[in-house]
Amino acid sequence: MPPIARRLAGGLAMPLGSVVLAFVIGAVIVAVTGGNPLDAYSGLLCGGLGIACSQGENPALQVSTTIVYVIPLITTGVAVALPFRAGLFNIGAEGQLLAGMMACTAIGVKFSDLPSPILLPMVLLGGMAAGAVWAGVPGILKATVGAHEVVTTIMLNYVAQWLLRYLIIGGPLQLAPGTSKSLTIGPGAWLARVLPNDNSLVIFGLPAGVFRVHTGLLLALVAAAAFAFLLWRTSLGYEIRAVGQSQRAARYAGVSVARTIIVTMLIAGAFAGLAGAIQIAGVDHNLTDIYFSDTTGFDAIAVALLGLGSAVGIVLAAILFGALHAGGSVMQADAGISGSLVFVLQALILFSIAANFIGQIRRLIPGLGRPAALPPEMPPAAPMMTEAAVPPVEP
Amino acid sequence: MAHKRLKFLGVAAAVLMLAMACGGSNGGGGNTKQYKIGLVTDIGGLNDKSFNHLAFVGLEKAKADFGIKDDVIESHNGSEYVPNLTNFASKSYDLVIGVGFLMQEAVGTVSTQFPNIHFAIIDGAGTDAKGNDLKHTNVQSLYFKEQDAGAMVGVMAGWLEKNGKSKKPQHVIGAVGGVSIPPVNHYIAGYKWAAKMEDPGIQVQVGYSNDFTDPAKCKTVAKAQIDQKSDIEFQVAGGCGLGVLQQAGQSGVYSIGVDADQKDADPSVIASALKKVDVATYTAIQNVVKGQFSSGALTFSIANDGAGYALDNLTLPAELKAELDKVQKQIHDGTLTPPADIPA
Amino acid sequence: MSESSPLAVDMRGITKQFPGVLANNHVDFSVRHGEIHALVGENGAGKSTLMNILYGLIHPDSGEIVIDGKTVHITGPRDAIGLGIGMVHQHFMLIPVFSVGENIMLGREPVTGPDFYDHSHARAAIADLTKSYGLALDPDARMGDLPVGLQQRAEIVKVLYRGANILILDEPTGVLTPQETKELFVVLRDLVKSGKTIIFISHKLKEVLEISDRITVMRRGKVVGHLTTRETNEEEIATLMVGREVLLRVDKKPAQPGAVAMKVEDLTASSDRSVPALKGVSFDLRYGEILGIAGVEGNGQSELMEVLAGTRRATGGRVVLADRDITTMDANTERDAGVAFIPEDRRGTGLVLGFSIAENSILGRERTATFSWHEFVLRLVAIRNWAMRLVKDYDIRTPSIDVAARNLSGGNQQKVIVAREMGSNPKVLLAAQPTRGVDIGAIEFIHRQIVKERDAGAAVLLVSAELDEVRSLSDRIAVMYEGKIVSIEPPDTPEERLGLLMTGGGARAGAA
Amino acid sequence: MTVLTDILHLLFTANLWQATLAAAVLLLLPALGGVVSERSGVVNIAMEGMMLTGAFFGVVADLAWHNVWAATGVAILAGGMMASIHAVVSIQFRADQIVSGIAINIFAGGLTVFLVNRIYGLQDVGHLGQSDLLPNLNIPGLEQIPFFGKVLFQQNVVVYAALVLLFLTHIVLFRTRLGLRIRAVGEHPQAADTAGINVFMLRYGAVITSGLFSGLAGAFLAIGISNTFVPGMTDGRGYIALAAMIFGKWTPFGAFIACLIFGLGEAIYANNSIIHVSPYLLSMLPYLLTLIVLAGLVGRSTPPAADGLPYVPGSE
Repeated sequence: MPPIARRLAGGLAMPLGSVVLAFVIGAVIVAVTGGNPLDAYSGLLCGGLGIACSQGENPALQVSTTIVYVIPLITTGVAVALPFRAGLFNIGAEGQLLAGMMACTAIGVKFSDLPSPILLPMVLLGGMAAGAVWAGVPGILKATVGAHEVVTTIMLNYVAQWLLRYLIIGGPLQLAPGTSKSLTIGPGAWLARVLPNDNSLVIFGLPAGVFRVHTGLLLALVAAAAFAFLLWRTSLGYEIRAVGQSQRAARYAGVSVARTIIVTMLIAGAFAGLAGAIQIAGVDHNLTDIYFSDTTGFDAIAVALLGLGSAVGIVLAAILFGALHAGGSVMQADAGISGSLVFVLQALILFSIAANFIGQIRRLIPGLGRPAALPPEMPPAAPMMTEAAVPPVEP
Repeated sequence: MAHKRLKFLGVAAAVLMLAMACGGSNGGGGNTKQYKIGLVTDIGGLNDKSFNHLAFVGLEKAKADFGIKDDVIESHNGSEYVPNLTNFASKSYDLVIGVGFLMQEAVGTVSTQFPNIHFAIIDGAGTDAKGNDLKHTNVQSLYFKEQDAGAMVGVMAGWLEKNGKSKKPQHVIGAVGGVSIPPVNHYIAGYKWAAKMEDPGIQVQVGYSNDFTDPAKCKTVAKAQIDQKSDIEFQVAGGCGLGVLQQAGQSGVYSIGVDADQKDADPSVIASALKKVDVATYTAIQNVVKGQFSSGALTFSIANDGAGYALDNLTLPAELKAELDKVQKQIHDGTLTPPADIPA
Repeated sequence: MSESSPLAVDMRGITKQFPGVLANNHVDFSVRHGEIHALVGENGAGKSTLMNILYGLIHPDSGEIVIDGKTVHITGPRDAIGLGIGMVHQHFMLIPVFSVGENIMLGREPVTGPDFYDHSHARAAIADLTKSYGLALDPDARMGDLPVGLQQRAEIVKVLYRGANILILDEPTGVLTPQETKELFVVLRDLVKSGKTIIFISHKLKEVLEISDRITVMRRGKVVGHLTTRETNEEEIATLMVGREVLLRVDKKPAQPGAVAMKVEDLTASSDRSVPALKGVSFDLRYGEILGIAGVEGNGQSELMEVLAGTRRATGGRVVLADRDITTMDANTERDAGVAFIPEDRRGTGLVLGFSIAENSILGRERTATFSWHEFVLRLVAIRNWAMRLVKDYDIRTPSIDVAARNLSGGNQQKVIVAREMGSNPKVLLAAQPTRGVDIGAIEFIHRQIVKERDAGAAVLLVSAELDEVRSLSDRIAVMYEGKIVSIEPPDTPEERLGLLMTGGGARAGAA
Repeated sequence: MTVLTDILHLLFTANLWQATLAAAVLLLLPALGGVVSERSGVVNIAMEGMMLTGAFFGVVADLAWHNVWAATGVAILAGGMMASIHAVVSIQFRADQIVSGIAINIFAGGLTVFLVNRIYGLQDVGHLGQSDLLPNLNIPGLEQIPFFGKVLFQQNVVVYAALVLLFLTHIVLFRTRLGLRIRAVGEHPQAADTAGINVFMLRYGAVITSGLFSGLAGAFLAIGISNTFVPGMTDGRGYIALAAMIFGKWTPFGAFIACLIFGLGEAIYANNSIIHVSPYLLSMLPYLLTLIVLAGLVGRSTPPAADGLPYVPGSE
């Protein structure tokens, strides 16, 4: 046990320290601009985790809200982290997520009469397929003509955003002229909620309907587990990692780099598409204009980075970012400090992790002990996306 | 409204001092019950130079007048609407205001869950997923007849074109909308309708920027219209539309602002179509404070001075002024009814 | 040239600690004016670190550097250049997409106008230098298009252009043909005559004995011997380097060649730059023999190995493996057919450096039934057992099989590859540069393993740039020149003849 | 088919190309910055954030001083400041440059809104008068040339500046000693270091230059094209610029051509009041076009060899 504990502590020290450091700098920014950091952070804590609520917030509600935000972050986080392992930078999780939403809605509307056991898998798989297509195009272009995936995925994000607008404003999914939303998907396509969606029932002092946590949470956790299993326990995952670390070595060993790149992007897109489908099937049940402003797929990049590309890390990072997201609103309501502070904090966390400020600080203060020695040729940030930072294959 | 509040020596000083000025605590109320009002903006945020901003202006005025406790949450993306509204509702606020058409379904959902909490929504109603008004007894819909305001500025534009009093009169005017959604199209409908009424041969170009925040986008759309001979440009695109006003100024043609009085935005602004969201917000709060909350639609129009126009950087010919007064009276009386949908 | 001090370079008590390694441990090193001083030692002995310190690329933790009698502080290469020190690195510091002229001028570019790079001035300066030292170069050629010999020449000109009086050459002969090496030595002697001082880093003892005046031997970060070349011999240096008596010859029984394992017929292929690299190669490789391929690097050996291993597409010809045409097979299928491949670039292509030893031990075999169920789910226990067996059998020095390959020494890295490729009992073993950059201890071990593999009946095809290695291991030697096999020779062919063949000399005679 | 004829008709109007150039320049400046930064070996996807910061501080300064040139200077410096964060984090601390870039973008987006809230309270950011804006400038004489006069010589002063910077960047990168060294550092930092070139200093300089360029683009956006700051007003242009830079194979003129494609898309879209097709489908055009070009015509793009790799002295 002790070695595991030590490894866990060692693995958590950097991200945790980075989070703490970011909050300290954030506090300075708040204080310098005349706010009260304590008020700000107690608002964040309450809104994010339901702890220390001073203004009558319902802790259970806050936790529920956070979880609803966390669910798509986990799944899209995986969609960014997996290509990272193959050395690909998927900025397109957003577009893939939207593609998943569009497909899920289209199927759910078209076949709205089908019973749940048939329709629910259909919309989820349809969402995954659409996400896979949206990510597969950059994958194929990368593998065949070498088009840079950063460019192609950015382009496809825009295409997805405009397609979404087209579909629900004037396009085939539009509910009625003058609206900017789609029809509702059939009830058979709805993911069940954890608590009954029944407003006459009072739970934790509030009507049960306000607790929007849905069973998509399980799907998201399964997705994270599937990601870990794929990466560490399968030959495909092994090849993905090999390609990510050294395309040449992988090629010399007989791994088809092109095929691996395409398959990786397809799977990643399926994860992002699943996130979109879960969001529609679990929360909204229709496609609306609120997704014009969606940023889940971009937040997912930060989640994947903070989570150091591991499944457990991604779940923890998604919880942190979901909590920050939910907390920002409460902070503004309670402390009058703009919720935008949350983005500043997110950025500071990323800086801190990327630059390994914690490692530098530890090196400066001898009492804290030397950080794990890195060979001189390795930059400190390099292990982020490699095995070094992640527990090796379990025996 | 003057915007020359900042006369500080440097940027840093400005940051510090104003920030400190804002850092003060909320003013306390008297011994009577202090009402709690929560405002949730849509994704435009408070500095949207449009209805979110105006809603806040109304909120501030109400605070000054009634000593209410006011709290604001800016939504950063659409998936926050429900949680942000729920936040205030679950804390038993006396009135929860949702700003914007985009929040209709969210208000519908949350108002169903909290039947004892009062809600108000700007530009919409609490709806179900199909867009049907749920007609909850705890929801007040604050509607605007944007077409009334649009019609007034449309009269101006049409009259100026017909009489050759615009800058480059060729019987062509333009309107730049943000996204093609009802509140935007209402304005344009009234504008086009009234312009045609004044100048039947007029051509009205209607374009969309697909954006509410990026002035550059609206600017290119406006420029394209001006290049197609339009010489009066009506912006209906919030912060993005500021680019329309500016392009008009640079091209030496007239422009018309929207929502608030935008005469400061550019000298080319000859008028603004007003949608008095501040008045609506204030009214909704006042109703709650005075125990007069009523559900259903409250429509702000020329008839109740909730919509109208402001004259800006142009001295109007007397004939035009007379024409405006005449049309305003007719709309007020109901003898003229501007359409809600853009006429062909 | 001031001759006030007898010493050009005097480094005293240099110590440099890297995380986990004491790279230089109180090293004293001195070089006299106008001598060729060899610095020898195994890989990782600290030679490069010491020279990088002298050149200002690394800062020592302690110690003192005296140049021409003056104590100096070298904070970067600029200081070193200012002191007349120039370095030709083992891995050339050349930019392939730049022209030869730009590469030479870099850092001291002639300019005209405000800051414009002055091409004509650059050409003139290079013409001057090449004239005075007899080192011809085309300043407008693209560096990446030149053969390595000329690239090295450009490196030397680059150093001379900076006015260097003290030249450090790090493993300069590693990539050269015997003829090119001879030419280099002529150049070096000329440079010494014109007053330059040369520090020559090498682990090739014959060359050291041939060219140097004095020798400093390093082992594990320490200086273990100062020798005068005339008074020493190969065995003494080798013993100092390794710390024990070493066997420089490979002990092996005569080969027992069997049936033809692999038949190569008129094989052609192109290089990465789409230039024909193989121009009709034919040979038979038999079970139970080692066929060595001698040749100057860049004459098609790499491409030949890659085509045979399935990582490069042939443009013509045939490869037959025991009646199976494998010409168009990919690497994966070839592996399944029993062909193992030790690629020449250990760090780039042989290993995934970030992977653990266990993970590297199945590279390319992750979908075999031994290591995965249904080609998909990895059998982790089987993988670990396999890796532990390899570590034991092949004497890989590591605390655990979970250590990343990156953190192993070069020799142990190579052993991981050798173990992986031999561990599966291949029918045909393709070994490209199997001991490059590996210390003597590991070389010995790897050589013994290759012979063992042969004795077990495998067919071994060996490519090496080290003529010694080819001669001592091979049962037959095929000489490659310009994409063709020009001759197949017995193992006891004199070095001179092989050298001639390798440079096209004997081929004309043979073809005629 | 009428849609196509509408578009074809537009293509022959000077107005369209005038708008195209103006829209392209807004992308060109950050793209040029990206070229300089990446040529020195530092991946830069933070142009979006640098631009936004420039836009914000440009407006704040202009409102305070009513001096557009000083405000432009502030905007440029603000972009440079953001860039220097990227430089410190990715050069000094050797952080993953993509992570750092993303963090800059999130940081700039959050900080500007936060500061708008703090400085202007919940009031609107004020508007600037015409005299406080970067002026449009018609070049006397040249503006009279049919067609080209309108396209090239009736533009904002920043457009001319950007075109000058385009040529300047090309000349500096490919004709001067400084450019040779920048490229050397981006291709092979060890080689440059051993030649006595200060790798860190050049990389710092290049990254900060990218911030200065992006800051100028921010100024153009906020106090040239518009006259106020709107949160999020850069609207993803930094990312498009990044795409343009890669599309243009890390060369100034290649990036310019890519920017023109995006600019043309925007200019065609701007005519949606006379082109009768869903504006949303029309909006997709430049992005789809880019994908098609990447798939078919341009193909593999190779970045500078050491792009994205932190330099560790003494390593190989």
